[in-house]
Amino acid sequence: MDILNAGVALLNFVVIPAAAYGAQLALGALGVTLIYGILRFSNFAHGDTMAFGTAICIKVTAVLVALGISIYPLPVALLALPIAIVATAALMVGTDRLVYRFYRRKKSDPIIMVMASVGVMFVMNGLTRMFIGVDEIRFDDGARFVIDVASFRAATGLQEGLSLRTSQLITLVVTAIACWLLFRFLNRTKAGKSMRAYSDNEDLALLSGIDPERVVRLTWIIAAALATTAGVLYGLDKSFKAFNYFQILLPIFAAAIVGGLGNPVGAVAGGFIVAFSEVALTYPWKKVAGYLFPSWQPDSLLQLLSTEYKFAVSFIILIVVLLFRPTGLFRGKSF
Amino acid sequence: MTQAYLSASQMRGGYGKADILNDCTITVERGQIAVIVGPNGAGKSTAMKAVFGMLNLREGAVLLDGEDITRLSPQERVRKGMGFVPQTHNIFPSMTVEENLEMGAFIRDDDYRETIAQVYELFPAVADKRRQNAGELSGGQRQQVAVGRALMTRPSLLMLDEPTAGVSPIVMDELFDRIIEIARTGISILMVEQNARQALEIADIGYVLVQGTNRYTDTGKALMADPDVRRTFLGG
Amino acid sequence: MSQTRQADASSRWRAPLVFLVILVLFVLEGTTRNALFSGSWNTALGILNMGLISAVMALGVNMQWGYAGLFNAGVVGFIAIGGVAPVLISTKPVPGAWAAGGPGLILAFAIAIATIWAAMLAWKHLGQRWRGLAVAALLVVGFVLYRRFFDPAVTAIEANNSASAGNIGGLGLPVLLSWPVGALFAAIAAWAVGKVALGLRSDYLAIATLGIGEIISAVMRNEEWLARGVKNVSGIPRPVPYEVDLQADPSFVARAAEFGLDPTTASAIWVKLLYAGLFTVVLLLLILAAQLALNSPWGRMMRAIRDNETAAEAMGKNVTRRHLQIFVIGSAVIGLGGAMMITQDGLMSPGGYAPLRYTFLIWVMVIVGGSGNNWGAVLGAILIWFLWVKAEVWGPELMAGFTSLLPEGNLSQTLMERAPHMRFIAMGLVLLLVLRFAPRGLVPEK
Amino acid sequence: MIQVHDLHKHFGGFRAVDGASLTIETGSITGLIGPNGAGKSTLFNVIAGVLKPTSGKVLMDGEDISGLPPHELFHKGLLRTFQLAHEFSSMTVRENLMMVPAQQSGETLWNTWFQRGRIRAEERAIREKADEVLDFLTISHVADEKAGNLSGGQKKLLELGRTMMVDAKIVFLDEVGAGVNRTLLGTIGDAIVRLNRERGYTFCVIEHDMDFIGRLCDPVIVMAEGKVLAKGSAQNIMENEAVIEAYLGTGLKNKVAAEIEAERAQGGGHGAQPGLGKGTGNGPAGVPA
Amino acid sequence: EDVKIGVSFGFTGPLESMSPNMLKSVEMAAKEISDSGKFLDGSKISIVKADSTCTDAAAAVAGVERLVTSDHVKGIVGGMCSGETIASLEKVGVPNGVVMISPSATSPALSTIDSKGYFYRTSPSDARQGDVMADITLEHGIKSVAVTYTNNDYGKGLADSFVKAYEAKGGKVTINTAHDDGKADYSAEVAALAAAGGDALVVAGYVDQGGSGIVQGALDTGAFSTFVFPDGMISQVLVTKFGKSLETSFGQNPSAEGEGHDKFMEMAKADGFDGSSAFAGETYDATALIALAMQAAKSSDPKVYKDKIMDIANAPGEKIYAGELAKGLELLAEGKDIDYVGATSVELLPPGETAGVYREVDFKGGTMNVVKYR
Ligand SMILES: Nc1ncnc2c1ncn2[C@@H]1O[C@H](COP(=O)(O)OP(=O)(O)OP(=O)(O)O)[C@@H](O)[C@H]1O
Ligand SMILES: Nc1ncnc2c1ncn2[C@@H]1O[C@H](COP(=O)(O)OP(=O)(O)OP(=O)(O)O)[C@@H](O)[C@H]1O
Ligand SMILES: CC(C)C[C@H](N)C(=O)O
Ligand SMILES: [Mg+2]
Ligand SMILES: [Mg+2]
Repeated sequence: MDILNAGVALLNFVVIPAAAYGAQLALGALGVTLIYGILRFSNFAHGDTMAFGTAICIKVTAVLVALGISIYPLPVALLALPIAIVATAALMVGTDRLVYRFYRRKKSDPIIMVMASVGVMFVMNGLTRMFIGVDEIRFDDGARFVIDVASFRAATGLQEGLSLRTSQLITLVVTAIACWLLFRFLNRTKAGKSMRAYSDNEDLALLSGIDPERVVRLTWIIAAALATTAGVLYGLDKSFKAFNYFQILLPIFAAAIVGGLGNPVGAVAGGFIVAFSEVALTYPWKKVAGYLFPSWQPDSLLQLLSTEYKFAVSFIILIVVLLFRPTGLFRGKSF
Repeated sequence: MTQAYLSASQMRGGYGKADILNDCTITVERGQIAVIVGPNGAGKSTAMKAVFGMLNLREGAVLLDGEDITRLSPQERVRKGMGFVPQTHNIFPSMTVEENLEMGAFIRDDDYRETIAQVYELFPAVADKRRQNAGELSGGQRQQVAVGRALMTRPSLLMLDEPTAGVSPIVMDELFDRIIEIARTGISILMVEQNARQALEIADIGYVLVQGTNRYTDTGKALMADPDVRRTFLGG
Repeated sequence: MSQTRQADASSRWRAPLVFLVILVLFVLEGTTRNALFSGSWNTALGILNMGLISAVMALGVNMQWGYAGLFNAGVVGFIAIGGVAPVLISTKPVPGAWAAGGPGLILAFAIAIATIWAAMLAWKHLGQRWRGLAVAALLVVGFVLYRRFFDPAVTAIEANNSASAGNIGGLGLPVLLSWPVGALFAAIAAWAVGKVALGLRSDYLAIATLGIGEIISAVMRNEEWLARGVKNVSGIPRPVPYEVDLQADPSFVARAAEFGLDPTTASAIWVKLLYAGLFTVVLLLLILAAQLALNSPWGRMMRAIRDNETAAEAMGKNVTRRHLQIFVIGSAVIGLGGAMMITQDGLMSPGGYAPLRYTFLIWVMVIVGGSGNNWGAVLGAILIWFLWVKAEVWGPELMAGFTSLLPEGNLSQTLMERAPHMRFIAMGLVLLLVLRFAPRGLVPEK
Repeated sequence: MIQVHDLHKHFGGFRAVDGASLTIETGSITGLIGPNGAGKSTLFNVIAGVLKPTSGKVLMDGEDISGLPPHELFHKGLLRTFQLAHEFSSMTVRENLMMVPAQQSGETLWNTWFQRGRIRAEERAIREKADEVLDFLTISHVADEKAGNLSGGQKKLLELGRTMMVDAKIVFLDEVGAGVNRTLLGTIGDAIVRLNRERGYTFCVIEHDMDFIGRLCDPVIVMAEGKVLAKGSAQNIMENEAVIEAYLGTGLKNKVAAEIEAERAQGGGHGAQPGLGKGTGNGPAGVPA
Repeated sequence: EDVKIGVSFGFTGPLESMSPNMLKSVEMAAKEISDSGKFLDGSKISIVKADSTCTDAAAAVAGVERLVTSDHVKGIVGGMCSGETIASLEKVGVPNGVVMISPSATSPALSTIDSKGYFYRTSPSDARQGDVMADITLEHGIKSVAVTYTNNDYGKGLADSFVKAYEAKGGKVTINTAHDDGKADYSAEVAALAAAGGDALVVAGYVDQGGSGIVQGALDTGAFSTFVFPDGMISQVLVTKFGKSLETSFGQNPSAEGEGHDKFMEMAKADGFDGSSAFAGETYDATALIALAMQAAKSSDPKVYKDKIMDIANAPGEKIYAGELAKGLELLAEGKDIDYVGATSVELLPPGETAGVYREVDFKGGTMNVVKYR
């Protein structure tokens, strides 16, 4: 029984939350990694792209809800998502026209692109807030729980409870589907391969008859789709707040790097590594130890590091990984 | 005489203000092998790039099969049937050998598996590595992949910039044999070579380029026979 | 080829031109009063001073990136470390703090250093099979021992008068001394960081340093014994007189009157001028040293390393050591800037060390200025800082202009309410425009 | 003298160098040939410290140098060129050469501030030296061009030029000839011989141009599939059946041999440079005077 | 005369969602004063804004610098966050002799700064709230708590003073740990708090920042069901967000009962914003104090009116509640003394901060109910 309790406690406080968070990071990191891999720069505007996509999704959701549409127990936002993706993709492609294409044509140093993306970040940051304001917005109108603590306790008679939110489940499922689609696309389809070819050797891609502008457009569209999906899932799970989407950029970058920049598998793995290291390494083992060894009641929390340093922990892991694998776990690129 | 298949005439242009090419003319008939030789830095690669549309020409025109393609972008020229292997950076390093070849067939909609098999037959060393990333290959193996990629296009004009640099003698022989064979099927071939004597040996026409201008133009055999050309450009 | 030549030809005029533009902007800010400029020399000088400090930081980043291609995204961390120096050097000692935990702290740090040293020795000299285990064991034992002394010492120090102190306090020395010390702190940190992370390639190094920057600022926020953490240290001594003292000084008031200024304004301007003088001297010395180094074989070697590490290594250049050298020096300069900033602010508030404001903004300065070019970095820094501050005013003005075109109503009202966010848009637009019209920076590298 | 003992270098499961043992005698110009992918460049990279060996040892004059970083090897007098040119692309061609000499006092920060005079004098000497090398390589007209803008062959020359900036003990040349004009390659060959004779440089040369190998190298080592296949004089090697089958082939021999015969019949007035004028592939190569 | 008053709040940055309502408060007060027609012989108040960003001291100083030296404001409502407030006070306010009244900077450090009489605040120092919170918690029969605080001088100071008081009174703190605002995810924090356990969770954070994230996580995972909320958390938003889940939770925030407060809530409602949002009342009072002091001194010169602030804020005199600024101005014009009560029962203790009246609230029945004042 106590072993079960310990397991449930771990599942409830470590495994499920970290998995959901990891999936959110993974989706974000996929977008970052795709742009890095194919367009060769770290896109600092990605967090704000996520925010923008989510903002659109929220507005559309509001309209749908006003029309009386509901897909309970799923949130209506899922229906609005495709529209938000289209809008965000249009914005991204437009931004590329206005901003990035110029530097690409000039074959500028990647750092110039990075700085341009900082500029885009500032602008989008402002635009999103203009558009939807700075307040926290909840737009999850679906059922909140698949399993909630009280009913779990009642059903099992365990002391520890277990909860699984609908948003967490959706996040995991959608992430899995998105990854599968993306991998298939990149490795099996001609368009996907042409993207990889372009990322490898732009001039040679040209010589093979690949239209670079098409590849770029495709990249932005996919990145926009990933960003919007990631942003909406994150927003459903937590809540929408423009400011937070800038903050999530750092763990996203960390995830993309741990896995190996430019490598989609790495991005996904990286997302989970960052999430699990944040949660698991700062977890106090006192309670679990209490269940496992009832006779031992430790005074201290049995916590490796306090949560103030959780971010530090994930970065330390990152550095250690990089020391042994200088281009990430799954061999990323470095331009 | 009928119009040459490729005719790039009086090309002038370069990378910036200074002109690398000065009144440089290159023509290839259908099914012919044309070879450009010349000292390092003469502008051979530049001329190839100019023909392929990767350089802005200040003067001159490029005609393919009578059609003026001077203003077309490289990828449009690919669709017109031109294939090109650059001198350097001529593979996709993080794609597998097989994917490199597939990329060569990017514009083809038909079944290209047979062509792939032919390429592997030509370069058995590379066939063993088909699942390996091309970036991990040795210098000569890369070169073989690069040529293989261009062959995949099934071009009507194949342009090769030093295809034999770094390949072993046995492979070079194979390669030249193969090039002759290709030319016999009616495909025009334009190549730059530093292994000049072997190349001129099989060339229908040879160009000696010096400082961006045509210095000598003649059949391969004739150039080989010219002692001046031999001494100053072909290494004796 | 000719592109670079063109750049060469125009670059002779680029720097003076940009300088002139900046000068005009500052004069406008100082004299003209309208929707865009404040017409106050006080604000103009205030912006200039922070601009000069940013220029010092940008120089440091430029050394790392522009000379050696090292992507340090942990700038904020080194600024923070440099900022500790004024607190530790110049604030008054906290009575009882040393007695409470000083020896414990020293012992703990000695243990920490000994542990790491022992672990490194073990890693080097033990066989493949055992070293992993041995090092892990050493580290665990060392960590436990370290906490054994560290924790009580910290608790004691933090308990000591926690409302207004709670830290180990300073030495009460002149604050100017803290500038080189700040540089030294940052250099030491950079040395440790560099030893670990410099093997990494560009973007990987960037994210590692980004993490290290975050870790450093997390330490600053959470280790109260050091500099009060989030409780902030205020009232850090100054190298220049206080305005209120000047206002109370009759001879100063008389002087001010000669210039037709009221004592308040005069004192504020005078103090800022003194700061500006100090900062300018530091900046010029740094540029001189940097230029001399850059235009010598040392600079050539660094450029070679930046271009192609493998080849430089094969040509006998010890790339790792050179990277470490420039990383340490660059970080020291950044740390110096951090110390200068805290001295000017008179306040240490670690909650403010946000990567957006420090790391990225400084990077923007370097790139906009023209990486690899010292003058570019300096001019870029002053210009961008000017714009960053003015964007606060210009953004909403822009919005006001826009809404005035709209009919009165809900929309224009909401937009006006959200106008402060135009600050970001304005800043972003300015950045994009500069990058568009000077893609290699305002003053490109030759 | 470089001695390689049972050297292995594996990439994952693939054995790029698979137990190679060989010796490069001091004062020799040793040729290293073999089919594409034989492991020649990999062997170079291991010797030059770019790759760590999986197992085995490299000795230089009896001292174990396996695993030493390249910059230390440089200071021991071991230089190398890269098969794919590694120029410093945003520096001028002259600067590419000037950065090479070791122990420049201007490379110490302190001196750049307080020893300006000494640096200036040193720079003048290094610059002269660099210009000499550029002249020799026929690329002095691009001395102030960015090295990244050079043609493929010019980059190769620059690569070689760097090794001429210092007094080396042993130089590893990885296909300097590929992409270099044959006339110029002849001159380079002369230079190698001169450096070898006059300054006592030891060379180890990878090359696919058998004329070049034949003219310069003794002995020649043949690698195949990561192992040493044969070793001997150039002439022996070219007659070795195994080598012909694995590497040289016979195709061109027939074609070109016929042509050469024809030339001989004509009286061939262009035999000024013996060895280089001979047929490709299997002609016995003369050693230049 | 057009009397300019500066406002320095974090309109962008981590508290950007808190500032708009505070600004509305200022505007409401300013309008009330201007419309009364009695302020300094019919003078009007106009507002000039500066964005302090809340975190970036340098930007805040630059902003306030502009307010003072360029716009020549006569007084400043702000700063908003303690760190930034200290910086602008020391670098601009004191040297230039401009009065700053902060509605929300609550760090105890501000009590000891030598402000030469130029700094006041309408919110109490956090030193006191910890004490009050400890009492309330113990009265609810809660003997052990976990504490989490927002990692800044406010959260840290408050948590520390609470822990000290609570333990002194016999309670047990299982864990006292920070959370950083604006983080992407709080699973780690919730897990740690849950593992440490306790009868209740004290959340010394901001309701629209990490504080809510923590509460959400704790509720979802069933880690805690009872929460103790200090001022940064008490807000209608909390009820909207968590509604019935807070049945057993409680908290307190500085807020006076009575007429003034009710009146302010009404006015805010009429003006279209939520008067109970954090520091809205305090902001109103800060603005009013500046105007009233000017009126009392018959001068808008900060060097003159600064000495009147304590007088008008404290007894003796007629009590002036929120919405009665016209009356206050009139009385002062007549030379009578007033005792400004305002929206938050302002009572200034030396060196110029409110003593702090706190109201205890609970959330029974899915609404926020005031239990009592103390
Ligand atoms: N990083 C790597 N990963 C996997 N295999 C590699 C790697 N580098 C080289 N190889 C393989 O090792 C073998 C030897 O390569 P190497 O470059 O040494 O050949 P080489 O003898 O120099 O050939 P060439 O004459 O074509 O230059 C090749 O088959 C190559 O595919
Ligand atoms: N990207 C470039 N920018 C500027 N100049 C260039 C560029 N590429 C080549 N050049 C210059 O143009 C000239 C001709 O170069 P090109 O590459 O055409 O020579 P090449 O005849 O192919 O020589 P090689 O046999 O060595 O390959 C050279 O002098 C070179 O310096
Ligand atoms: C706006 C407030 C919540 C600020 C907080 N009281 C502080 O002192 O920083
Ligand atoms: Mg070429
Ligand atoms: Mg090789």
